[in-house]
Amino acid sequence: MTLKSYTGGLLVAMLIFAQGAYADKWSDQFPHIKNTGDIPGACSYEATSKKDYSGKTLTISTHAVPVMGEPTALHAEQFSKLTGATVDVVHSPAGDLYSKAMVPFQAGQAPYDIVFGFSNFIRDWMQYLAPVPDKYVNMPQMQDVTKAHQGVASWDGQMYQFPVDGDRHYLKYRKDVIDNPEYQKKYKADTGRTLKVPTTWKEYGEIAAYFNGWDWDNDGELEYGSAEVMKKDDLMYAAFFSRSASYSKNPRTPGGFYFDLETMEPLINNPGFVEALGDWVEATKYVPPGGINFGLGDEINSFGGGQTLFSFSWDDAFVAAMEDGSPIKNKVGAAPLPGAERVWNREDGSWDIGHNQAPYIVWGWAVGVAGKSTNQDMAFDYLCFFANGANHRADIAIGRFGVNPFKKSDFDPQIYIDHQGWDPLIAKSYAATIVGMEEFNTNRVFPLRVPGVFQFTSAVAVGTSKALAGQLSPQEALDEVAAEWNKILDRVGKDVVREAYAVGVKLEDNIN
Amino acid sequence: MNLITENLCFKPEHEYYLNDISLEFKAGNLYTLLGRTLSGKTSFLKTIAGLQPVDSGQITFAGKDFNSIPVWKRNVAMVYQQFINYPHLTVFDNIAFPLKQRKMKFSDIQNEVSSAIKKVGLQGFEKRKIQELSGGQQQRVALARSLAKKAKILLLDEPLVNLDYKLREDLRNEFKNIFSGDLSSQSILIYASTDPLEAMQLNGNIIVIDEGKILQHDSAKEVFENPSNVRVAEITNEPAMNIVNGSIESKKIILNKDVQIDLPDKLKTIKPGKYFFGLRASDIVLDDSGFQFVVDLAEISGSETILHLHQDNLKFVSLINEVKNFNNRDKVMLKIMSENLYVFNEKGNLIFSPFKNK
Amino acid sequence: MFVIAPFLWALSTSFKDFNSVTGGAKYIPWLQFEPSLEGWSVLIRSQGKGGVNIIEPYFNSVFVTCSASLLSIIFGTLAAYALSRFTFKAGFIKNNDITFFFISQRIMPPIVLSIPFFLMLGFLGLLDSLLGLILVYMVLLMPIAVWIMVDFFNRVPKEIDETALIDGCNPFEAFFKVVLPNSIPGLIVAGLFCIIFGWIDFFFAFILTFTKVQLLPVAIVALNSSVTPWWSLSASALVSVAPLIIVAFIVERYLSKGNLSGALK
Amino acid sequence: MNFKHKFAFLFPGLFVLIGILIFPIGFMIRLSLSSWDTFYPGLDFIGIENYVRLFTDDSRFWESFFRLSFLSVTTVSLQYIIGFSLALMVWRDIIFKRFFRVLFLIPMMTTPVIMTVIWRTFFHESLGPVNDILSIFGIAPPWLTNEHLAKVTIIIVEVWQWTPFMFLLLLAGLLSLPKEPFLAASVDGAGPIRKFIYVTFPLMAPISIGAIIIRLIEASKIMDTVYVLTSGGPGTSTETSSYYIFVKGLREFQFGYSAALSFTYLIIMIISLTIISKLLVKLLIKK
Repeated sequence: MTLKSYTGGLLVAMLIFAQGAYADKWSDQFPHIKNTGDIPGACSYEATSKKDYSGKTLTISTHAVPVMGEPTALHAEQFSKLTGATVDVVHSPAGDLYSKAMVPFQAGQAPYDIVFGFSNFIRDWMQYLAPVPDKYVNMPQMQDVTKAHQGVASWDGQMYQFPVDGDRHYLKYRKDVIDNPEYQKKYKADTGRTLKVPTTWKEYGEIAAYFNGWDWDNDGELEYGSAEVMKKDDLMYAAFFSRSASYSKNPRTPGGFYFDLETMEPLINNPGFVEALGDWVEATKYVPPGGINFGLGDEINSFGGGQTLFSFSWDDAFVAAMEDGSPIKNKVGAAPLPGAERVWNREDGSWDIGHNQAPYIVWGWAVGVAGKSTNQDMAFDYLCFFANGANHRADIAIGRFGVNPFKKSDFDPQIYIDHQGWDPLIAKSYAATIVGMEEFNTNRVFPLRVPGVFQFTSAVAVGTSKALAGQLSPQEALDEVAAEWNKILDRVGKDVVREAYAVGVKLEDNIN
Repeated sequence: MNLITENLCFKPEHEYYLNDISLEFKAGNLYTLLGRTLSGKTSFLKTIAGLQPVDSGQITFAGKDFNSIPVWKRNVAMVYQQFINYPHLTVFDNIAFPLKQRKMKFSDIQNEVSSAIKKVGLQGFEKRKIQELSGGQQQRVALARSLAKKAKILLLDEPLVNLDYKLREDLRNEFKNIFSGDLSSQSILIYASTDPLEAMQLNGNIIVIDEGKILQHDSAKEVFENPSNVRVAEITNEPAMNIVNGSIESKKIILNKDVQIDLPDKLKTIKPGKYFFGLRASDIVLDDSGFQFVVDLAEISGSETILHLHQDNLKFVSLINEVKNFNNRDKVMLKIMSENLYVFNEKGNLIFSPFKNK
Repeated sequence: MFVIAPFLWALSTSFKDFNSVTGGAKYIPWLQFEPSLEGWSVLIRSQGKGGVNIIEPYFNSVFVTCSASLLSIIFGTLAAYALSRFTFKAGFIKNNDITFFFISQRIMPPIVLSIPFFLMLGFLGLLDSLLGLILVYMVLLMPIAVWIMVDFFNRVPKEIDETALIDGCNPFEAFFKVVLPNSIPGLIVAGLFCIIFGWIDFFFAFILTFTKVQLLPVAIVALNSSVTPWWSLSASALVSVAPLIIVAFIVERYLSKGNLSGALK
Repeated sequence: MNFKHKFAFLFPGLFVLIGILIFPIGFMIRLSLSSWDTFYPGLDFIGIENYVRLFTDDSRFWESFFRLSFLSVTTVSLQYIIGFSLALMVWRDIIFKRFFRVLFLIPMMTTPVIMTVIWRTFFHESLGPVNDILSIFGIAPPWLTNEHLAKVTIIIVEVWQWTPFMFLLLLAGLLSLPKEPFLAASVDGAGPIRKFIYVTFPLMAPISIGAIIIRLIEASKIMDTVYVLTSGGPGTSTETSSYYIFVKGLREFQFGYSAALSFTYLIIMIISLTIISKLLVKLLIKK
């Protein structure tokens, strides 16, 4: 964060939270929380400072800086100052986090007390993780976490990952274009349709294609339709599931989105998914040059840098766009993922006509404490401190931290208006979008969390990228994925996968 | 202090390097090991030095079993045809190296080295690095090092072959002095060479070796005059002796259908039949009364001309003691000095030498 | 131009920030974009402020690379000398096969060895230690040392060693007093290759260390976040290549003096 | 020479190497006969099941292997040609000779993982300089997103990184050539091209073979470049063997299977490299 935004933030904070910020001894010592000062709680600065871990060493494996890596290191430094513990942090690229922890796990070692990863690692990792003790599960800080994110961090009711971040996919769009009356008129005239925030993927495609390849914001550079994660790595399949959810998640047919829970038949090649992949192949025509090789970083740079009209994955691109200094600050909007005008009904084997929308509560950052760690108390205290009220509030304001809202209290639009200078309308739509999908929507899709999850998702990535590259048709590509999934099922064991998948299906079918 | 080898054999792959070599070297003598390239000379020297193993056979030196003594304890010296010195050391250090290795006192080393340097005429070069010397000088250093050691056995493997002509002549003359003067009656000197002339000049014992086998071991004079077989005759002459497969029939020597010469009186005792005839290149002379040959190639070397000739299937090399220009395909008349003919039987062994029967 | 273009690009990028990167390709600071020292400052800031500490990894890298290279050179040179000068035969295995065995260690993709190495070092208690990395790097580097030195020794006349033996040295003395002093160019070349290949390894350094020991490439890759900060990555890439440019000059010096001639043929 | 001392020279290195490697290699073979994966880490025994799968049901591995062969042969040939030309160029006296020699060496000394990230930004289709400059000519090749161009890009990066290696070996070779054959050729009136064909090239043949073999060994491990530039995409069009083994092993954690892949790969590589080197010897030296 630059000095300028500190002062800016400080001024705002002085005005609004005058009493809170004033004379708080912790914010003097830790400028990171200047906006709010210490917020009381079981893991607040005040509470943490009473613990003494001097002489002990805490080791943490986390992501590369800055995303999640920087807050990890920052809070480690603070934690160390407060408790006297030595904290060693090691950073790795996202793709390597899994193996960095898994190799020692499988070899029976616990070199790290705390391992950062993604929420869909839970099934593979949990046998090596220590469950979150009740003490933390029951504290108010945890009760503030949305139900969806408590679910994501838990396995069949037992919490294994400590919630520090919230993730979901939603639609980001350029408000200055969609709401621009001139463009609305022009679009109507050219296409006969209304320019509005898309509610189906078809509309998304039509609008993106229309605004592709010309300079619609008059900055001298060409702009494009959509920025999406299409690079064949560990993230692209998530984008695909976002696009498929509305076509295949039918509230009338519970019992599985990825597989039919009863037969464990892969559903990945049913017409719903094929339709979505067809849309996606179409999308390669309205992404920026090289867009088919975009990773998440590229997506963020592209949308956050004002290059595209739409984007629909994690929060980061939105936060980047709304940060101070961004050329498109307050020119973007958030909305639920587009839906579909029909959804596949696998029981009837036919399409159910009618608008269907299904949010994808995608996996995100998750963190656990190694079961073999000898410092479990300290580790949980650190995580609790990481996510305490003051830190969390400060972290979500910094785009590069990659820490996103996951607490009910985060969905007060006033926070963003006051602390981050967001346009009130944008802040409200943002908060409403998120709270809507996490607290109220009942047709949600959760990430696949089964043993060998990487094999399944990697098969999806291979198949879909073949389709995007034009090597195979969508149907062929997904048939290939389904065949591969069946092989993995045979290898890993159908019953094992079913047992694990049932846990996720319970979340999706809203059974508690 | 004699060096005796008995039945040395070494056959690493398919060919013999050493084939049943039994020899005796007497202290105070010079032996010239004469053979073509790859005939086993170097192998033999390395075996004596202990650098090369043998499959079977025994080496005894001064009554002691030499086989079991490793090379670094044998006290031999060797000079290679390549100019082998220690490139990282100065001339002085090079020569002093073996002496230091023996833990000799430094003052003694200095004396020995300077006397060796004097012998090879390298005074003033002590501080030089090896790369700063010419080839001849480098070989002098190598020689000086082997002299300074005062080894009981001194092995020289074609030490002059890589030098140019003039230098070779000079150094060879010096060698003679060095060896005859200094090398005491205690040492054995074995000198390997491909050059018969050099062997004759050194005038020691000549051991003719070919394909790892000893063909003849005699004094220089004896080897020259009475080569024991065809191969020796070829090896010990430069250019090689002409060997022709012919026959003696009714008082004539028939070399081919045209070249037939009267049987000299000396040879009358030999029965008619098939033989190999040996004729030195210098015994084929230009003479109008001779036979007509076609010149294939004429080389002029110093004051001599070497002619490669043919007549039908007969090929000769002739050495003419004057410089004359010939063109290829010229026709020349040649006379064969039949009284100097050697006669070998069908197995190639000498049955008549012009010298023996003179 | 082709050689240097990426470096110039990296140099230019290292002075950019988010906005100047996302605004399309720009090259010249001040003229086309406002230079920022953000990229470079990451390298010296503390971890808590989003920096990466590269000082300690730098020294670790230098230490591990140099030690592993040195050990590889020592063992590799001895073995290479044996393979070049003596004949070995055990059944159908001969010198060339042994040489190939050494060199073939480089055929193995690192991934093959990562898990077994991990278990082995774990058993020996050498995970996350400099010594463990040195052991592993020896496997990577010894083949290079053997390859270069066998080649080198094959070109040094064996008569030099023979002369040393005749002059009263046993094979060890001959090697140390005569062969080694004359092999310095070869040793330097082999050493440089070892240093280069050790320096640029990422994979083993990544898998086999946790928190105590970090090597430079691992520390730098910690900047390769899901949102890649092009600027700091560029800066650190430049920093990591800097010491090897000195190495490049040493190589060149030997090339020009012709000392390398015998060393690599 | 043959002394018992020879063992004292060879064995330290040999045994250190074997000592460090015997466990990993033995373990790898054992691992390849097990079904060790994420969920069941352990050395059970499933016989040759993994190998059966590999030979009957894994076209992706074989495709990646042939792709690897194509990529490594192409890059190594290019490296050889370019490296040789550069070496010839700075062999003679040109201005700034020493500067160029140093310059040409530097790419080899960069860590591939890091440098490839720079390359990715370099080829970035909307933010990188390559297409920015090419846009002057009105073209914007999809460097990383077209099946074929992505291979080209990988080849470019590999050539950039490793040509210096070839260059160094060949330059050193050139500098050590004897002068006599060149003088002789000049006396015979041979021009530069004939001199190259009849003198330089044959003299360089043994060095060339060594350099090519070593580079083939190294090139066959090509992984970092693929991982960072394209992750094997688009589709599977840039997947190479080691990248595929990496994915199976450290991504999907099918250790048993990836060990079987590795072992098979190792055997194939050793056999094919032996054949290639024999062929090269025949091709370059016998002629």
